[in-house]
Amino acid sequence: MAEKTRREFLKSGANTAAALAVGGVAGLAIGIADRGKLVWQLDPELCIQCEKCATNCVLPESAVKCVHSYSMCGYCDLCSGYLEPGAKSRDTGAENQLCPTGAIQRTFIEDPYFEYQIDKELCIGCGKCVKGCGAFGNGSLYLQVQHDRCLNCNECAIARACPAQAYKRVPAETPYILRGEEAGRYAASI
Amino acid sequence: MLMSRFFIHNVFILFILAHVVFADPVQRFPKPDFESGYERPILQTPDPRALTLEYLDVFVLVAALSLASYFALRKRSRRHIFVLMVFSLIYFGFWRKGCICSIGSVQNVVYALFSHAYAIPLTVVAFFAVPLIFTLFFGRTFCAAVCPLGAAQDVVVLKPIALPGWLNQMLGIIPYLYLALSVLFAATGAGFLICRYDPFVGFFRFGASFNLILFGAFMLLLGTVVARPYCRFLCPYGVLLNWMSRLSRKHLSITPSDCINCRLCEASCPFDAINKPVEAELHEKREKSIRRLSFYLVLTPVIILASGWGGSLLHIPLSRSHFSVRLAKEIKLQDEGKLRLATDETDAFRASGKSTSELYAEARDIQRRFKVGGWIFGGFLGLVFSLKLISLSVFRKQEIYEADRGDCYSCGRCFSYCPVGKEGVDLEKLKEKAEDKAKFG
Amino acid sequence: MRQTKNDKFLTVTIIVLSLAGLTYFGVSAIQSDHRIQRDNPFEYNIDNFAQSGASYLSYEQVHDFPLQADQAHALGVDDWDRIYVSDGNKIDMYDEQGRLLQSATAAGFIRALDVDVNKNIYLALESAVDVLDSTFTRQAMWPDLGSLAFLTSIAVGDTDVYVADAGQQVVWRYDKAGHLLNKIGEKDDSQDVPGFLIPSPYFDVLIDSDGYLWAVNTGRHQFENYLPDGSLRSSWQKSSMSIDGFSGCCNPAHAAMLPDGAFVTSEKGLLRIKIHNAIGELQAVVAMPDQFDNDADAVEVAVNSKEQIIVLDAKRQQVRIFQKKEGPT
Amino acid sequence: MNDKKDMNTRELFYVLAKRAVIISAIFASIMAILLIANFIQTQSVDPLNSKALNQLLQSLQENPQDEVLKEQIRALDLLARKAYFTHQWQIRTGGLLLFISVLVLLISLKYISSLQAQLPNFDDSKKENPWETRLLARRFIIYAGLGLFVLAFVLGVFSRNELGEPRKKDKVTFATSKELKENWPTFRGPEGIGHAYHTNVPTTWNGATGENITWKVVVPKSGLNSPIIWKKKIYMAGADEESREVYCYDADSGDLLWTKEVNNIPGSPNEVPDVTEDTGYAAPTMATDGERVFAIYANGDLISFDLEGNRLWAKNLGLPDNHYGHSSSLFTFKEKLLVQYDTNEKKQLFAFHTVSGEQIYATPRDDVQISWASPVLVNTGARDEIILNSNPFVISYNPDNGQELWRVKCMDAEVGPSVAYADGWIYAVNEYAVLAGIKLEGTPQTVWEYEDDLSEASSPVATKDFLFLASSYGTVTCFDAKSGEVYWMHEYDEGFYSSPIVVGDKVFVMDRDGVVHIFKAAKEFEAVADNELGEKSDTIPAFMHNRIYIRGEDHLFCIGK
Repeated sequence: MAEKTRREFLKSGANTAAALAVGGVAGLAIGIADRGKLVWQLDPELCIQCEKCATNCVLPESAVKCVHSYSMCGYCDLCSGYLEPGAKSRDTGAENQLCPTGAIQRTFIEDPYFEYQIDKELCIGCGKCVKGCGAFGNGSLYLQVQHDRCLNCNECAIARACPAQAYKRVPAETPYILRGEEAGRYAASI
Repeated sequence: MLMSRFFIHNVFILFILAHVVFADPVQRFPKPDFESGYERPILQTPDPRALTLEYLDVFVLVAALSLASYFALRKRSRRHIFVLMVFSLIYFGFWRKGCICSIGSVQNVVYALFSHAYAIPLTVVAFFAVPLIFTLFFGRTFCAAVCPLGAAQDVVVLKPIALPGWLNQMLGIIPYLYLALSVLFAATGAGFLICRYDPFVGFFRFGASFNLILFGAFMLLLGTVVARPYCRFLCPYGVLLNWMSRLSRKHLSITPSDCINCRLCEASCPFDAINKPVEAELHEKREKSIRRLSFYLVLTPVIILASGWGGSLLHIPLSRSHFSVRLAKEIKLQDEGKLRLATDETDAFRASGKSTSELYAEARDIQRRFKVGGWIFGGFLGLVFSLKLISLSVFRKQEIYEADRGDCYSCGRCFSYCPVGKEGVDLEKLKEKAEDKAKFG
Repeated sequence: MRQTKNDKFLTVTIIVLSLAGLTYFGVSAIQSDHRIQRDNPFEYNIDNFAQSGASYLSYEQVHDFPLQADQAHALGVDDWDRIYVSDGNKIDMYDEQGRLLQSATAAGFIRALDVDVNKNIYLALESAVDVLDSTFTRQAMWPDLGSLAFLTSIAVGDTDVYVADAGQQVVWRYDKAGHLLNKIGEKDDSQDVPGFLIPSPYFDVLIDSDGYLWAVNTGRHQFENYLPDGSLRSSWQKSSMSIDGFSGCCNPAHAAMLPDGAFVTSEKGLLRIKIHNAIGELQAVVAMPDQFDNDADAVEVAVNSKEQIIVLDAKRQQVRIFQKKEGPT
Repeated sequence: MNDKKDMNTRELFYVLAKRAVIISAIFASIMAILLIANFIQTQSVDPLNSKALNQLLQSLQENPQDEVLKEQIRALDLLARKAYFTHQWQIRTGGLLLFISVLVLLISLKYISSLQAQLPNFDDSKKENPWETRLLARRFIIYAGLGLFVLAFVLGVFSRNELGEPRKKDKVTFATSKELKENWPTFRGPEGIGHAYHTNVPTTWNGATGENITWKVVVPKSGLNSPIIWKKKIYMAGADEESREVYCYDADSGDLLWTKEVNNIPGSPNEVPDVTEDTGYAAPTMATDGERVFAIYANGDLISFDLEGNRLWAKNLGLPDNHYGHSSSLFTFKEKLLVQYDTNEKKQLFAFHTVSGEQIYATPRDDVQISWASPVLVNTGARDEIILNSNPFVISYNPDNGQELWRVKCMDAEVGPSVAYADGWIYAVNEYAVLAGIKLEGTPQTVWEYEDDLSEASSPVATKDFLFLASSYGTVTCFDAKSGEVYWMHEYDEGFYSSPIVVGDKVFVMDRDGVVHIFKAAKEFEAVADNELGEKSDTIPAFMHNRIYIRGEDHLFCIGK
């Protein structure tokens, strides 16, 4: 009987100690924890348009897509994000289009302005237009993780493959790293 | 029109002032005037899943754990556990795509403790700690019906075979190795190994790399004959759960009252987690047993030191898994002319304008961390091996059929085999058992 | 429920399969450790264009000197070949060898500058013009052009001062006393004025030897020549990714003029400096893209009395001086 | 009755389940195979980057007006895109179908096995003996542990740390100044001041007849750099327009111990630098710190090897804009490699870490003109100084941090000769400038100047009392080192590019024809001997092992026993 009580006592002591250990680790973690949520995002300033966003996402169709900052766009006729570098004419013919999936739509607004819109259904996030726009234009086209598609994996497969280490975890309240006037949307809330 | 532009311009200046950054002039350059009254479209930025839903996940976790514990300890119903398990598989697996799960959360916690740059979300801490706490009270009910990885394997168990005891014991070491390695990687910032090689997450998401799908398919196929291979021989979180479960206040028992040693449950556990009665007699001289045990006890510090040293030896090959170390290596080889090709990584680095000495310093610091971590990693494994040897040298008498507190997943399969009721042997039930066939295996 | 009959066979099979799997994943893991440069199937390749035109290269760099300026932006050369470089709010004057002669501070970020024959320095700030005399003391501060203005260039003639405003896409004409005379370049179909199309903050103005204004309509890749009253005299236009034209959305980013009326042009995107004659034909290439850093911005250019091309390379924090190669090219 | 009906339904369900198993298994396998095939297909053909399409686009570049071609491209592009999106759809649908069929298969199998469930049979013969199990388990765990340990050991011991061990500044080993003086580590000998400490050397030889020539070997690639020697090894560089090499010779036998190609250097330009006959592609002399050797070439390639020829690091300093070709030799100081890198674009004194190649400092020298002289180390007793000769300043730097210590304005034109040093005095010279005697004590300043028979390439050499200057006109002048008074002037037939070296009480100087003139270092001119090499040479002889090593136009000569 005495032995049994002693064992019981030891056991309950060990149990308490384990509970304290778990609680301690959890407490330490809570001490540095964020009440919010973190999501993956690509910093366009670091992006080198290597195409790995298009091929390294766990989804068969990448969660990274091109976005367009309309406030930065020059609405050019000769758009280096839309047209092949050597394009001889500026029409929408496939031979002139830079985008491999034809995801950029070109609409005439008024002379000499054209609007460029990304069809997200078609965009695969390869970043070819981003490079073109960044080289010659204002850099209004850039890549961003689309959070309606992103599964927010604990270890993002693209982040691991990113040669420029441009991916980081950002708070879910400001889930995009935007350019131009659109960036003000978050700036105002900070 | 003019007004709106004026406004925008000012918003910009405000933005720049607020950030005090040297903004690219392009960023704040005014846009063209449109005479046709063209309105600029608004950039669509779909929001991520709401934070409240993340807290809902924690709530579901707690609720599922409570139910699982209730079903296993009170209700003693495999059927209920099974239904809850399927729910968890659908919710945490296919709905939440297996991310974040408690298994992976170990790394988040370690990473947060070792890296100042990472603020771990509270929900992740909950996913790490809550199952451990529940296990401390009720045993591994998390494994039984909450973990989506366990559930995915549990539903494919068809014709489980018993593995030889020694193999079971030996493979049981792997989770310790995996846990130690994952913690080392997370602590040094080299990545999340557990997530990287999670075999089932590819199915949950309907997408992963080819190799990962292959690995997952292999694990599931294997799982039809070797029940829950991941849980038993890989799962690093299972190590922690095992420890907690051994110390748990309450635990599932095969029989609701006293065991009558009827042997009916003997082969009911597909996970070899039922301790069978063992005769008290020794097969060798008592002195020999004691000598062996003391030998292992004395050897323990030696083993720990030796394997600690072995672990520290590994710091160079292991550190190569870290991005910066690899990059530093490539930059160095390039500078030495041994690597002719530039990679995207080296190009990106050279364009970043960071100095090589900075990179080398960072890489060396990571190598140093791996060295210190290697000692701890090796020492831990040495301790695990020693304790395993010691536990295999201690002989304890066992009189009844009993679930192994560490290894039992509280799945409740054994319940239906036990003819004993709460009030002792139930002859009616015994008869029923003999005639009827178990439905949930 | 447990089957034990074929256990042994199964066990062996499982072990063999597991080992095979382990080897496979081990091998693929080791293979992935050796990183090789993969082809990027979506590569945006302009190397061909970057290399074209080497045969026209007939200038060489003869001198350079370093600047201690991390915000170098505007460049100017006076008739005595002294070089003016802005650094944020600061304006520095150097001799040809790069010795710092004098400095002064302006009232704001200097976006462009020009120096007249009396050594007065006209500084275009964000939305106003600041005038310093030859002793670097402020003479006048012209009225602000408002928050919509975004000045990018200034050209000072004998009587007129032209200021390019990329924000409002016009050129302002002032007299030397700072009186605003008129604005030039608003779209006017009746006078065939196409209107400036300035998609990015690069918009340069020049004054030719006859005193007429040349403005670079970057969005149209066009050089336009205006009478003081704002009517279009002439223009020429060249859009092309290849060497003989201007590439991308808006180029040339900067321009300067040689005494014979030829244009020295500096482009962004494909960083190159070329010389086009007065009617737009390519005459020479001064510098090719490989002579600039990869991620540099378009460089500001100026011409001195020896017809050397002065280049402000902000990325390298240098002033670089190019000169026509001697002998047959 | 009821039971019977129950049985029948059961059997019916059993059969149904069995069929469901077969059908779903077949369906699942087909789906799996299709998915794998789809995967392999996209691995081999990328619809978004099709070769055919790229070819068509290429040909459109050549015929931009071809409308038919355009139509073809558009059609093919549409097809490719359709293929791509069909593929995406196939993956999604196939995956879902596979999942459903596996689900059906599982449920049916479970159902069947639940019908077949049996009571356990107790076959005690197969029961494991717990005792034996433990024995085996212990054994295998020990094996596994040892196996892991061996694996870790092998992996750990055999993996090289590419980054090198952490650099500890005080741990870098290099030769002491005493060791350096026992060898011939740089241009113009130890410290670069033209003093040889091995004085017992032959004074007569003839390269043509072989008199007193121990050995003579052909050097593969030419170079105007002079041999440097560490212990028993001689190092030289050679280069032509296409390639660059480093040679290591055995001092006793003249055997070529190793040759190393200098290639694969990041940033190394494809362009061939401008050089003249007087410099060539490998004019600068190498340097060694007793552990490593260093070489630099006309295209800016800088490379380091250990003494056995293992490459340590390399970099390119940028193609020098140098109208004669880069010729300043290298110099080592403690753990630093000093490079005077004067180009028309930029003049700099670099210090690189000898072990890692990392830049330690780069001191701009923008207020001087490009120079072809080499650094000289001066120890004034109080401190070490590195002295560079250039137009218009002779500048002294602290070799530890690259800070300027002092400067004297005395030079002009395109400076070739390096300075001489002895007894607290610096002597700088250049043709079309002056010969300046600079006293270092206090504020360094020019004490005397001399303006005739100046040298354009040959550097002067000084002793405590004398200063010797050889010119390209063939004159050798001896001055009083402290006053600048001319003691004597002797005229030879051929001019000098090579520099005089003081060897004990004698001075050796080689003219452009390869004739080494030996005379006494004395107030009066006293010729000792004139020895022909048998070929032209402009390099500096090296004095060691009681021998003289001279690199001629084509050969390396070893003179002496």
